Amino acid sequence: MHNWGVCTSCDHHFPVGPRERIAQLADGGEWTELWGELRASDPLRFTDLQPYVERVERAEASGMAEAIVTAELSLRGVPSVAAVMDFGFLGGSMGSVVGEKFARAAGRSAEKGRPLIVVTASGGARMQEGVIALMQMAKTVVAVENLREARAPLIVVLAHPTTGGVWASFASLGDFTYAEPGALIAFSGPRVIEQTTREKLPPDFGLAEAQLHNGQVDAVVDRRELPARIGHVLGILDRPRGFDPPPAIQWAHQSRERASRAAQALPGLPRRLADRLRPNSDRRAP
Amino acid sequence: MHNWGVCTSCDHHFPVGPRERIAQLADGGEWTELWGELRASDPLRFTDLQPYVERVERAEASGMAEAIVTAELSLRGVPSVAAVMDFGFLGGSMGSVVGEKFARAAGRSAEKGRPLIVVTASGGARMQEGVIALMQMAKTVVAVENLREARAPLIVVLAHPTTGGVWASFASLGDFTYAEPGALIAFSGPRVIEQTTREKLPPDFGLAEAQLHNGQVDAVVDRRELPARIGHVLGILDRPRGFDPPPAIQWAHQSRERASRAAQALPGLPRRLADRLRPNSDRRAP
Amino acid sequence: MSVVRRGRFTRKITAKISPDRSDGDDVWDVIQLARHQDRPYPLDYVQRLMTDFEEIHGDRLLSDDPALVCGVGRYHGRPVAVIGHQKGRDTNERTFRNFGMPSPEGYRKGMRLMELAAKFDLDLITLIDTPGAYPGAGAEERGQGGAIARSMQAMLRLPVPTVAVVIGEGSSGGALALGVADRVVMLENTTYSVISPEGGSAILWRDAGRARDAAAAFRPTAANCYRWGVADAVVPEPPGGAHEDADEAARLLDTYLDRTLSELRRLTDAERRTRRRERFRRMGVYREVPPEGGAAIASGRAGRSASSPNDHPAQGKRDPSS
Amino acid sequence: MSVVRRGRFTRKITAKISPDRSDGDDVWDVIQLARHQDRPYPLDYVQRLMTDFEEIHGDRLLSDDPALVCGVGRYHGRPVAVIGHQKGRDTNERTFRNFGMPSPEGYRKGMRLMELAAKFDLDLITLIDTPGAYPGAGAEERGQGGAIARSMQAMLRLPVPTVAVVIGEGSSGGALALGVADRVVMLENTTYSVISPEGGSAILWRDAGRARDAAAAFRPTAANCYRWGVADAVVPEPPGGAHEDADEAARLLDTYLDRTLSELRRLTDAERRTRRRERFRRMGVYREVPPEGGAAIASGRAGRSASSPNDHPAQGKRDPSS
Ligand SMILES: [Zn+2]
Ligand SMILES: [Zn+2]
Repeated sequence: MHNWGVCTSCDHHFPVGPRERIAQLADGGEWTELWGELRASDPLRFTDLQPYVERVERAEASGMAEAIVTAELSLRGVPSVAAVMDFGFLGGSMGSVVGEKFARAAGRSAEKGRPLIVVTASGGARMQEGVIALMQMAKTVVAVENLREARAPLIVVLAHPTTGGVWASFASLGDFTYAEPGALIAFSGPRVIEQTTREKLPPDFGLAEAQLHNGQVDAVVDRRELPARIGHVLGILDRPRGFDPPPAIQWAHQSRERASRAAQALPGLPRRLADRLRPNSDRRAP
Repeated sequence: MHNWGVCTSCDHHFPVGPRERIAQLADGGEWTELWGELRASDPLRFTDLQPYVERVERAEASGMAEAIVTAELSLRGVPSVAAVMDFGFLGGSMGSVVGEKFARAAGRSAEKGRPLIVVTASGGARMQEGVIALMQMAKTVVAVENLREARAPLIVVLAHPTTGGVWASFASLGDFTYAEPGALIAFSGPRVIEQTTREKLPPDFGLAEAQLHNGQVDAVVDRRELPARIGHVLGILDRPRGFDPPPAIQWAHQSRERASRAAQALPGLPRRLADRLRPNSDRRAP
Repeated sequence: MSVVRRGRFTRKITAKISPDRSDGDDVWDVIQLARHQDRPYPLDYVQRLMTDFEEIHGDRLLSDDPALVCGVGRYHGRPVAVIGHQKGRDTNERTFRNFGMPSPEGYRKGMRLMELAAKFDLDLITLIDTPGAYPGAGAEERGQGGAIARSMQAMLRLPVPTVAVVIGEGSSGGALALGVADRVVMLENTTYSVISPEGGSAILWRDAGRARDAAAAFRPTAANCYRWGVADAVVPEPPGGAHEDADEAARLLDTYLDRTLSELRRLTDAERRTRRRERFRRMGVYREVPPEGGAAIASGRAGRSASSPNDHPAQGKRDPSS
Repeated sequence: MSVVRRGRFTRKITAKISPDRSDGDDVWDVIQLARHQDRPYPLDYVQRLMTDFEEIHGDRLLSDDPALVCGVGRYHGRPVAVIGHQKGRDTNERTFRNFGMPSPEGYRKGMRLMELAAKFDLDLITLIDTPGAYPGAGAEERGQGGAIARSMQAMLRLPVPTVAVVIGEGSSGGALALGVADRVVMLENTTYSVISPEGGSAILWRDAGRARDAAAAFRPTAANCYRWGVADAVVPEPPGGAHEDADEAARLLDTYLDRTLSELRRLTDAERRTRRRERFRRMGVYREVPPEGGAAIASGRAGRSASSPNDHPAQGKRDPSS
């Protein structure tokens, strides 16, 4: 996809399909799909404005298998597992297939001691699977516990939108959590909140930038920088193999001024926040 | 002391000495002091407007040993250890003796599997012992960890005032935390905050009632009700001895209305909060 | 089959549960019963089941949330921890309780109680009855999603026996946050659902007025949740419903709770944690189609797991239609 | 004695440390050096000591606190976790960083990093440089006291090797919240104190202008803290102070840190935790007077504990004057 699905003029992040997304993350664009054979079932024989089975069939007919694609890949040289959601498949809703594929991906990560890279884009639980969809939230949290015990990193990238049961389960539990610019991140969406509480919401309600301010994500990261950023983190967490590599401390024999300026410019320094904070402010939620 | 040191007209809670306090808590007013032989030292040879040794000597001359009294007692039938601070001794400041006696009390609790009942009243760390006083904060947190591993309950009662390093260490770590009405509870006192930030503080800043609202304490409890309240909690936490006592479910064969009203009146229902909360409010810190 | 049976609980759990509440009117009736304003709420059960109870307050972070009642009590001579959604009965209390819709502070208070449960080896009982977590801008800013996720995580990590009881309506992640327990049980006239029928109506029918249709589609009754393996047991209510006789409702729940906690206590901490995780790991119904040009994948997923005697047919099963 | 010596570190720690900085002017000089605005701050050390660094943001509860920098980095080929008070160098950054005075959200972000350190087995390095935790009404309402207490608790529970380094001024509980480590070390021209001299002046002298007198009374220099057993080692700074040569200051710290972390890694998780607790359990100087009519109590408290080779004469000692 042209420019990674980011507008060359205004940097708007357009939706990107899961396979393109994985190709963006994978070294050389090469990756292997896992568990592509899992398909939605219809345990409730559910019908709203149309039968669930027809919704699924139509979505599958367009070439998508389900709302999540799982894969093995190498990211900046680190063998990894990825689980990438697809908002195009029934709004990226989490039903049994999403829960099972996420759990299997986490299991593979735990078993092989490899990082799990997750990209979320979801309207929440798949309502057509009823309470069984709700249970997928708990199932994915079990999977996160498996990762923790195996000491496998969980990197979460929140794409637009990440809401409902996905945000209230594994998407909130990353070791490192990045959000794409402008992504809506919320448990209850703006419409539900306005209808329930008659609150007038601020224009940036729930957006990635506001959620950074709210302490809910580690950084807002441009899509084109994601592989480098994730690769950077994975490189840091990588255990030494065999014996310690030579120290090779990067002694910066530079002037104090240069060194200081360089330090200020380290990745992750939340410069943008500065504008939002009052001098000497004793901050609380806005 | 008359009426437990509480004004019979307006319920104001006057300061109460640690020995009276322990006698109030102890069954039959009987208790045994522990480690009364510990006395302050002067590691820094400290002098401000007068030498530290003279301050200590004058305080000791008035009959007090140190800013904390530790004891063994029985509280509503439960053998317990108590550590009660004395604001009258150098502002209840925490120096080496307070830290050591607290740690020994916790050690006794842990060893015997008995609850530790703590009543705090302190201006913070004892500045005249310098950084060694600061370290007592960490020392008391170690003691709380000992209690946790021994599964010994830590009940904290916050009396007026509980500030500085005491609030920022063991006083914040109780399993159950009660505050006396009107007690000031803060890390930084109002004067320091107003001088540093030029903030105008609300009249109830840091008071027990406000800290209940802030989620920092479990309840504000009248001093005269403390033994019953603490005894109630200890009774609940007490493990069954030998074999299970007969179930004896209190089947309340009362009308639904009565039962419902009775439930509303259970201890701990934070009725007072109701007045502060707006209808349907999505609460945040005031 | 005309009676919901469940292993050793069969004797007690023989209430007049229609096994086929798929009819829309029946489902709607249950929803009304589950929401009946005279139904016992957590403090009503506590009053009847516990000889003592001490509520805790505050998350030690920001506030106290009256929508979640948390405390320790004495149950059959043992100390237990209780967390419940408290809706409030009259207008004042409903407002005070925010209609049983917790804010993040509520779940964080609950996690604080879970720490006490771990320290003091207290069995944990959760009582679920909520239209959902509170949907407010402030709640979102203070991490509602993360609070629910971490509440589930905390329940999974607990070493102690845990039982979740749906006592009214259990809607959405706001309910499930307290539902990741060793045993999940529902009272006879209760519901457990991915969303309230009104919410489902607005979203799926794009029409706030189709709640009955949504209810008939979700079919979130206790009997159905039992059939789907989401509930381990259904506890009968007195004739007419729990609101007709709170004492009897509590007594019926007591029979189940006491026996189940005793049973769970026979396991080790590690066994309980492992089985709890396996229970939720198995949840889901899906198909596995043969990969292109390959053979059907059929190994391993179907049927019961040997490690858990409480396995459900609907858990981890490939759908028969696949 | 003219040189501070410390077991195996003696070789490296032979800087020009006056062992007797009890003179008020000398103490005041150190305080000025510790606060020098050109001193290296945590990110300056990170830049020099780590080959990579990734900062984390936010406490997942409420906000992100720029006064505390938290992140993971690569140090001598291994992953480590770093938490540091970041004061800010120019006016804008100082305001942004709130002068290195953390809010509760800062300590809670730090505890989140500690969870990562435990999960990934990362050595933890804390870099202490603060006038204290932020004294604000909002900070109090959001639990400043509890945040500091729980930060200490979290450090005590960590299984991984932990080293706390005072790199500037370490004042009050706001500093100690990051100081409950396996090893506590101070750079040569730094201070560690129960309160800032200005604060002590206002409280003890009831006069904001007696800061020099307070400094002379607290004597909070590295050399004194070492003597009192509060610091395990003093790391020399370049001639004139760390602000004169940040590279050399980092190199000197590196020598200590690398060796100490290697040494700590040789212990088991349980040994580290036990010794860490014992280290702080022993802190304090007091007298034990004979109980009335009884004999002097003299057993057990004096001298070194056999279980810790890094015991200090001043820890757990009865004062000679008793
Ligand atoms: Zn554009
Ligand atoms: Zn009065």
